[in-house]
Amino acid sequence: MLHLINKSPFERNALDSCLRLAQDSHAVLLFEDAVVAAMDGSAQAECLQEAMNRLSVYVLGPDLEARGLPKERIVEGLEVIDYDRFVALTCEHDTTQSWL
Amino acid sequence: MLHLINKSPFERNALDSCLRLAQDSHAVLLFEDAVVAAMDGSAQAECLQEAMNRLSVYVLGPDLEARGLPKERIVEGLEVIDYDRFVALTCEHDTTQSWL
Amino acid sequence: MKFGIVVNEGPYQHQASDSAYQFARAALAAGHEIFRVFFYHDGVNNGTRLTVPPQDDRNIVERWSELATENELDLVLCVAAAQRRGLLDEGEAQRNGKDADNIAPGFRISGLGQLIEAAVQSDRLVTFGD
Amino acid sequence: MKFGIVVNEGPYQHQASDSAYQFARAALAAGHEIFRVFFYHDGVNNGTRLTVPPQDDRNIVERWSELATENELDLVLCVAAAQRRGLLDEGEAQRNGKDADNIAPGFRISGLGQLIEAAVQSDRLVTFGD
Amino acid sequence: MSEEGTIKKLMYVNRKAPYGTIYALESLEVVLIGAAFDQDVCLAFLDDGVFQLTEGQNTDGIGMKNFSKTYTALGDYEVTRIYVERESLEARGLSETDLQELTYEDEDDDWAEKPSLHIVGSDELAQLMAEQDVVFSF
Amino acid sequence: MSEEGTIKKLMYVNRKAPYGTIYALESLEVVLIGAAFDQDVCLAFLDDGVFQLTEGQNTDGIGMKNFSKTYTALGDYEVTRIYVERESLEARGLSETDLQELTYEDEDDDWAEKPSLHIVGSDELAQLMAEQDVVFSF
Repeated sequence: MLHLINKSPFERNALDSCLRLAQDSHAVLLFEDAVVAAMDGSAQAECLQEAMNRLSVYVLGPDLEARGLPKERIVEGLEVIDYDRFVALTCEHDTTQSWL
Repeated sequence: MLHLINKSPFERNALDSCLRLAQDSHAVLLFEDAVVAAMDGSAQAECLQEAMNRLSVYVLGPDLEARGLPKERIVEGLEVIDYDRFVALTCEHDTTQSWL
Repeated sequence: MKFGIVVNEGPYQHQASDSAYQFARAALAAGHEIFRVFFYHDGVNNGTRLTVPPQDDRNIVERWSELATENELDLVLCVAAAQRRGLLDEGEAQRNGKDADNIAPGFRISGLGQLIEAAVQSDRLVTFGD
Repeated sequence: MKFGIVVNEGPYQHQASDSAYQFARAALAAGHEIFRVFFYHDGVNNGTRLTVPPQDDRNIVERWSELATENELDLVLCVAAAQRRGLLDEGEAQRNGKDADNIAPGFRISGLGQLIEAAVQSDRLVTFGD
Repeated sequence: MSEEGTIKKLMYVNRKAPYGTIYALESLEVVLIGAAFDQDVCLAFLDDGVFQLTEGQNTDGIGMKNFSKTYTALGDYEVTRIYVERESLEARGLSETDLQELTYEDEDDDWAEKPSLHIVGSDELAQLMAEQDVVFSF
Repeated sequence: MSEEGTIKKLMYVNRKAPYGTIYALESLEVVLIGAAFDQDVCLAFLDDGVFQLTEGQNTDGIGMKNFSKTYTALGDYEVTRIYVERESLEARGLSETDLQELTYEDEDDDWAEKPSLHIVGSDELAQLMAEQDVVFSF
């Protein structure tokens, strides 16, 4: 399953709830305002790193760039993707769940 | 100052931020989805009780009733008010701040 | 007291417009004056006369129109926010080459200066939103 | 792959409609089929032809209309959500005694069954919202 | 009404409190329409979505339509699997007794009335979610 | 344009990230219009609002209008007091060097260029908020 998160974890509980209920080996894509979760050294970084031990976590590059967040500053191991890869990810996973 | 909170503290950071920045003796009104913060025995109750030591905290009755939350079950000392009192509170305080 | 009221979300999707309406009614009932209700962001969607809500539900737009008529309320939609979202009065429609308009009775379209003016002229500004 | 896309928020206020559009374009460019784009909740507001966005900004509604024409996309506004929020086509306007309609080219209004059908018939359903 | 005989597992995920936003009501509208499609349907209530199911909702004071009784009619629409996350209830100071009773009549068991509401832990809910073909998010 | 000479303390409070929602852009539109009213204006950026001020925003990939350069023009509109909460920055892995430089020319000091952006702690921000006559929330 591919989990879509579009909300900042500083503002809402969507990422928290997703991580509570996502199964090992599921994938998570951070996009829209959720890309702020990717910043290294943030209060959310540790939680994200822990999640990356059991889940594949991606972040949408165009949304990072819009918010002025440089790729060099994000949590190590996070994969930055574009819209083409976003589409490909939805193909690779049978089901997509949006955490609105 | 009267602080208006209309978001559930389980979903968003509005109440948190408000409590971080509200000065002693300010007032806080919980309404709309924020009334769920009023439930006794919830994970937010302790934080609310602490806030009540230095702030006046009110909760809008009509919004409690809509969500099926009985007045007998809310945190002790919280004042349940109606729309008339809501208007009166905005008069008693020089400024109203909405934490959207 | 003289109140300014700001509504930042559209009808039905969020409770903001409902809460603002209940607040406005209570304020009027208590003898207060409402200097202006300013609709900003998606709040401009409260001003469309094309809504057809279910028969067993409240009609949010009509309720505002009626409250405005009964109490001579000034209901203002922000023009910039309204244009983005497709809320037009007859003049705006003509100026922009549109073949229809959709503003409801009792509402008018004006600039953001009306919001600042409401903030400065009112004793209290109360904002309802998401 | 056959995609169903759901858009739950209106234009400009949230990024949902923008993200859905970028996703749809990328999917089409990769040779995938889009079975339907279903607009629900405030998402129905994407279907108004009365928007006049600033000249230096994107025109969200027009972009959807053009994408639909170029790719024979099926853009559906939920009728119940649309009625609540004031989105009408000519037929709906007549049936409900309204003097104007506001639906944009390339969009049609239909029932919620179209959402379930999109979920069942598509290989993937992807939802964009608040 | 299912086309080409496709039967999918559909889950409606409800995470928002009622009335503050319209998602609860419009989710219910999808569920009712969707019931005609003969799919394998279940509902999940978690996070603030658990407040949608509370007993005794009264919207007179806010002037909005009270749609809470519709949940009790879901059984008539053959929506018989409704899951509520225990952890979400507990964090909000609620328990099962605060929720409406939701039941259905089992046609395979002489129309015996059975509970359709099930309180499940996060682990079980996670398992159920992972099995779905389609997830509707509200 | 101030009427009857009223001068109020107005604060614009920005708590949301840019682009995910329109609040940042439409807040800026109010600030620019409001500048003509000769009121005592300041801006506060806290919570995810601090992301509105980051340097190097590039919206080409999302097809939206990049309005970040408008913040640097605020000085020309005599908006000279912009407060950013330090605690919000730190929690998000940001520091002052990640933000755009915002300045104004001080007409009372031979048009010397001065910083309009001030990083303040929660205590100071709380104090500033408490002094306002009107708070606009975005």
